[in-house]
Amino acid sequence: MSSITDVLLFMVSCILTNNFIFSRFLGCCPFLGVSSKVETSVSMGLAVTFVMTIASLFCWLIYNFLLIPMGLTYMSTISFILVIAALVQFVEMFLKKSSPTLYSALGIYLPLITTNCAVLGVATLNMNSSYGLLQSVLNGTFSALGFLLAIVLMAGVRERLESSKIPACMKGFPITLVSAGLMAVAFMGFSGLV
Amino acid sequence: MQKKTFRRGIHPLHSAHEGKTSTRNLEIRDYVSDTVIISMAMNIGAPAKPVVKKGDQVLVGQVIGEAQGFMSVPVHASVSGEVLAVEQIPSLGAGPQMAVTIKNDFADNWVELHPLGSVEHVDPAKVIPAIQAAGITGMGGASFPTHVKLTFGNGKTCDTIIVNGAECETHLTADYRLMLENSTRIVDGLRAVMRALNVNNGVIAIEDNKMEAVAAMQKAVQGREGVRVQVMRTKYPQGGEKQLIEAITGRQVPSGGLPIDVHAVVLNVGTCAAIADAVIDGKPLISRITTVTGAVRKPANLRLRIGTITEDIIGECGGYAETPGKIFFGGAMTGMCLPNDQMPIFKSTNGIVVFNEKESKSKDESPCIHCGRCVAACPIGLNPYQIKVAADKSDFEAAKKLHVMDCILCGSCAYMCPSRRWLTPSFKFAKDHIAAEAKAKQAAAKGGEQK
Amino acid sequence: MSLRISTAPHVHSPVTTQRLMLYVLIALLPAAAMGVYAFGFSALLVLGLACVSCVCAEFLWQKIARQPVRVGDLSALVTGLILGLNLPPTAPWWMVVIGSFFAIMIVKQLFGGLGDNFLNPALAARAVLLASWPVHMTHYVTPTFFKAGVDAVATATPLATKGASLMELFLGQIPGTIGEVSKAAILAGLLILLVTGTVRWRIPVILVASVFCWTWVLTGSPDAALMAILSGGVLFGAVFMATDYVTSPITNFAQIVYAFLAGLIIVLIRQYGSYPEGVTYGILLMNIASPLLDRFLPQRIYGYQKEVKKA
Amino acid sequence: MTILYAGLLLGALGIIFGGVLTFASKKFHVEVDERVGKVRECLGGANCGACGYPGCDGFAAAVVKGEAPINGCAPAGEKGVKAIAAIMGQEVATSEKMVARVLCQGENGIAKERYAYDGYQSCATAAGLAGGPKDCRFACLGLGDCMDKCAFGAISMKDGIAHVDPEKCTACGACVKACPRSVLKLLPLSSNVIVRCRNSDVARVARAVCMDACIGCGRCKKECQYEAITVEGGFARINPDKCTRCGACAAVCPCKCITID
Amino acid sequence: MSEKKSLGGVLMNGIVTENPTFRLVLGTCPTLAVTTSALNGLGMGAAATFVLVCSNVAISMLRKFIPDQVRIPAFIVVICTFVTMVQLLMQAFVPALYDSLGMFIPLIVVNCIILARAEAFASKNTPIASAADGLGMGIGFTLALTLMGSIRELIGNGSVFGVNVLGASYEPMLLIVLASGGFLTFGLLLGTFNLIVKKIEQKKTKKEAQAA
Repeated sequence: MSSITDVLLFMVSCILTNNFIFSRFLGCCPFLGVSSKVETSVSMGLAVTFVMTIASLFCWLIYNFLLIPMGLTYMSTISFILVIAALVQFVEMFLKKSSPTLYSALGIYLPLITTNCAVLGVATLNMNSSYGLLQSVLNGTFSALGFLLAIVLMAGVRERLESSKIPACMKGFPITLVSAGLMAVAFMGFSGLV
Repeated sequence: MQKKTFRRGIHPLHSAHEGKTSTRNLEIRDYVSDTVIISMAMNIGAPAKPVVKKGDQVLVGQVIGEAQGFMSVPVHASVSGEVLAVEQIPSLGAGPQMAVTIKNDFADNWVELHPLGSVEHVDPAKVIPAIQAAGITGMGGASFPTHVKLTFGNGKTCDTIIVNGAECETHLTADYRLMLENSTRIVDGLRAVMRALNVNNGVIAIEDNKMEAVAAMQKAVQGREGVRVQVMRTKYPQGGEKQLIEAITGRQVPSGGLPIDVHAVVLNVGTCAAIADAVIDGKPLISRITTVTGAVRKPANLRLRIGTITEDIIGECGGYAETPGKIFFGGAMTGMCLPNDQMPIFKSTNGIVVFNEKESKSKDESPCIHCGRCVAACPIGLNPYQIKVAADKSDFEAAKKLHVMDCILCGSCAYMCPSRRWLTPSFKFAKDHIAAEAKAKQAAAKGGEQK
Repeated sequence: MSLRISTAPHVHSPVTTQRLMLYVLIALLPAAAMGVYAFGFSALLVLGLACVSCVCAEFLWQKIARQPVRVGDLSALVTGLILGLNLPPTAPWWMVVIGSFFAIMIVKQLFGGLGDNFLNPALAARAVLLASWPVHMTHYVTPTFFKAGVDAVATATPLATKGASLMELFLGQIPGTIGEVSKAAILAGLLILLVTGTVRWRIPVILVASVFCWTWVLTGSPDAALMAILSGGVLFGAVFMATDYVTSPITNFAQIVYAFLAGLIIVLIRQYGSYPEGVTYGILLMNIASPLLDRFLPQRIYGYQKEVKKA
Repeated sequence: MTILYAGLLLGALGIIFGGVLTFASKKFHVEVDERVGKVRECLGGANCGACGYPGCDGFAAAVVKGEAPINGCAPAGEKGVKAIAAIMGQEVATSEKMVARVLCQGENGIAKERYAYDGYQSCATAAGLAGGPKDCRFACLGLGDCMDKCAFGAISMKDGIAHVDPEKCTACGACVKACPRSVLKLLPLSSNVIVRCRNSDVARVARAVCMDACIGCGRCKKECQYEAITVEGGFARINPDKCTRCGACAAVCPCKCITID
Repeated sequence: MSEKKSLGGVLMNGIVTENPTFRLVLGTCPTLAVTTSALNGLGMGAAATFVLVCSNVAISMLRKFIPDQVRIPAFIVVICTFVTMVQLLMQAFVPALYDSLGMFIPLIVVNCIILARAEAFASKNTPIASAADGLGMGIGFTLALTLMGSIRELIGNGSVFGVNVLGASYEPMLLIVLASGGFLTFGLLLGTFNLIVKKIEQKKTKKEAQAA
């Protein structure tokens, strides 16, 4: 991760090429559930970015300074989960107290993120591909930005579909999934970009 | 002469010269029928209350309906004769309205008039009361009481008076003929209003498809102080208040505001001529020029007494050329349809257009293909296809957020729509509901205060 | 005397949806004719099959879903023709049929029919076919111009023909999909669309200009940029697919941004991506972003002017 | 031995985070409407986002604020909805079930047509054009303003007249507000003997505009032994409380205006 | 959730009426990612079922002791232990399947189904009922995943459970096995299920109408 171009290339690869939703399938539940309005999607995306960055940092620290020296690498899942749950709880309380406005926009999503596959996914990903500290934090941020891009685009499309005459049996989740499928087809264009 | 105009807009029936060819070059003819039905509710605001009974004899110009409050104007008899009935007649709008039926004795003797003399020396304070007494309302189709438009409240000033000679509606040539045949009357009316509001900047706006009228008005304007003619590009809705003000003064009437908020007043050429009659001769508004065109044998521009029945007018024009499918008052873009040909004309009827069966058949709606023609046409810059989606679901909150209240219902978007979707009527539906809710809330709030 | 009452306005412009689709069909004919002329009978077969199966798909769907059958508005025919022009002349019949059914049934009718889909049906179907059967979709042959005896030489990708001169590229003597081959025919189509007012100039012109500029910026050589415009599907995509009403933004500024970004993505994919042709994905991705563009780049509305100018 | 390390590590992590969290919860304590917590209990608790709200807390807060429907959470199931309804104090329709009734039967062909209308399909628009496409000014115009407004799909249009499906109708009153002619009225479900006309014109005018119009002849009033019927303002009105649904009035009405659902 | 349903009822409830994947639409991440082949689907389903049943039982046994405020972290810890156990078991016995499922085994922890059932059912019912519910839900989930997996494998490379069904001439549609194929298949399946359920209800109401 020496030069700037490496970071840029890594960013493009995380956001576009292997986008968290369209090629890694991580964080689909909130992606399908919350993406009905653009405003809520942006807040959700930002909250996820915030949490994933910090989670990547802490998980990397826990993993490299606690688990490896003690040889307990198989404990990684449970410790990551504990870290994430505690972190989210702490951040939620801190936000609720320090800035209610930010909390009303961002905070209400935090409990939703604890059980979000994306956060744990990125931590496990960092562990599996044994990134350095900087790279794993960057991976956390950029993957979350990929999630933000995907969920905002999806919100734009779903708002557009509100005025469509969708057959009754397809309303709600089915049509969202088909739209996500078509978007994934478009995102395939980026494969091999980096 | 640099031609001015506003942004976007459309060119309706451009290939057929806006449907005006059949009556462009016809002189204005007078026509008086034997019975007239004068409605008491001919303008925006409270209807007048009839003051005559069955059997009374009335003279031309005699007041037969008194104004009810400031936002109302008196109604005058347009013919002399005997009052046959004072009863409810069906109107073009929702409910029936009171009307006075007069049998014409063709004596045409006028009631005693009080002229105020020439417009250049008239006492400014007397002009506006004379306008209200003469029962003058907007002749361009909106029929807003003119005296209300000319009185401004709390500290509002006016620096420009615009006379609307654009006549951008299809099929209508009434204003055009008026400008050709008595242009001096129009300038007199304008001068009277300029004196009343002591404004010295009067602009007469005429579209460039009526160059003969431009020449006539320029001749009439020679030597008159503070008055000029401005040629506009031919485009619909050039005649809209907001479009004229933006084209000539570059200012935009604020959303939800009035023209006076940007120091401008817009009057129709017909209104100015009526003001001149009221000031110079003391005559009330009892007749107006109407274009009768479409599927009639002999289309014409007629000077008709207010209240003449459509059936007689069409008879005067040689009867129907084909079986009529639709008859409407006004132009094809904003015209109101008649249920039958027994309807009398009002002060705002600037045209009677008869469509044959083929022209009246409207194709049914097909789905919106998101082509953006309506967005490109809207002179206000709204997003018609999204507002229609909200209006169809009766979701008036969303419609309000999409600024439906700024829509001037000009019809440009519905004209352009290739899928023939009912855009403009759905906006009127939404606007009426939002206005009704606002009035109900206001009444509730006022009710709350009184309690 | 029973009269009819309808709501204003009582007159309409002569342009109807059906007529617009007819103009698009007419604009497509030169490209289709040149394609058939260049690739012979097989191209005609592919085009015909695509059109027929698209129309059947729409008819079937509307019959099954008991909706009013609107095949008359020719939109299915337009999708079929564009999809056909997007396929190589050697495309197997079953692939064409599957592509057509996917385009009409999944991409368009499932979302509610004409006007409700958010992706261009033909383009989405091409992307799906490219992802499902890459071999068939990139099997390009050099045009034989009906000269007997010259066998069709398969080449890897249309862009690989570095040697072809610009004129050859323009007149369409190079391999490629049926519609993309002859640029002159596409420009003729663009002229028809502009003259009939079916399409506004912004999207095609800016998209091609954007591809030109970005290629110049990234490769540093203007003639490579010129080559980029004249080869592959840029011109065909810009004229016929990016300008599809239903999936492109409406306000002028949004269309400019839409075309500019689409050009950027096309060049990125071509220079760095693993796919030879970026046009499909560039336009598809901008179709996805088009609702956001419409929403955040609206037209200025009358009556919200800040200062009040003097007379 | 590694088991010991694992247990120790887990315990240590648990204690550290527990400590930090309890300290943080004290310092950052913000009081919250306790009903949010209780509603939160009855939900699925999976933060799945299916309700469209950001997680269960978001949905619970929205329910307490009244923005979200109490049956918005699918995983909570039927039992959850009842529990939430109890907490929110919304009594579950204990009073008599009301339903919207259409007080007009002037279908196309029965009510005379004033003009052929082919404009925007909305009753309010048509009512504003020359008094509406039907001669009778009380008639249901059948252009579906109520149908568009009904969120439960209870109203359907059949040959020019609205029909309300009593099962689907939740008496929310949206249709009554939406109708420009106030043809719809909320009546108890049980009182199914209804006078389907509100034409207050005199008999001659009423018959002229509609063959099935009520002319206020009063024959039903005489027939009814329970004095449940009064004739005011030109048409008969049935008092739901006194009416015993015997149907005698319907049999004797000359204009067939009284129907039994 | 406390009224007594027969064990069979609870089981069927999990499979049909409240099928986690097609009715409640929970646990979409593994459903989309893993079902590239029937075997993967089955494997994932089985692993999830195992964890679900064990965690349900464990949680319902501990439900008296876990204080209410801290129940979510406690549930997670319980579920996590079982997930780690499954992870190690699979790594030992079926390494091929473990590699193909890859990152999604640890992700079972955050799989919404397990936490939802734990929260909504297990923490309020007896261990036996919770086990039945866990089993029902697990089987429902496995059936859904296997169905999805087999469809995608059939179209994606012409075979089911590795057995070539569509013959050699069949040119597989590679898209279905890729990411977008997952979304499309799941969406269309969900749509068809809704349609089938609606048709059944319509028939039922029509029958009732005739009967009444």
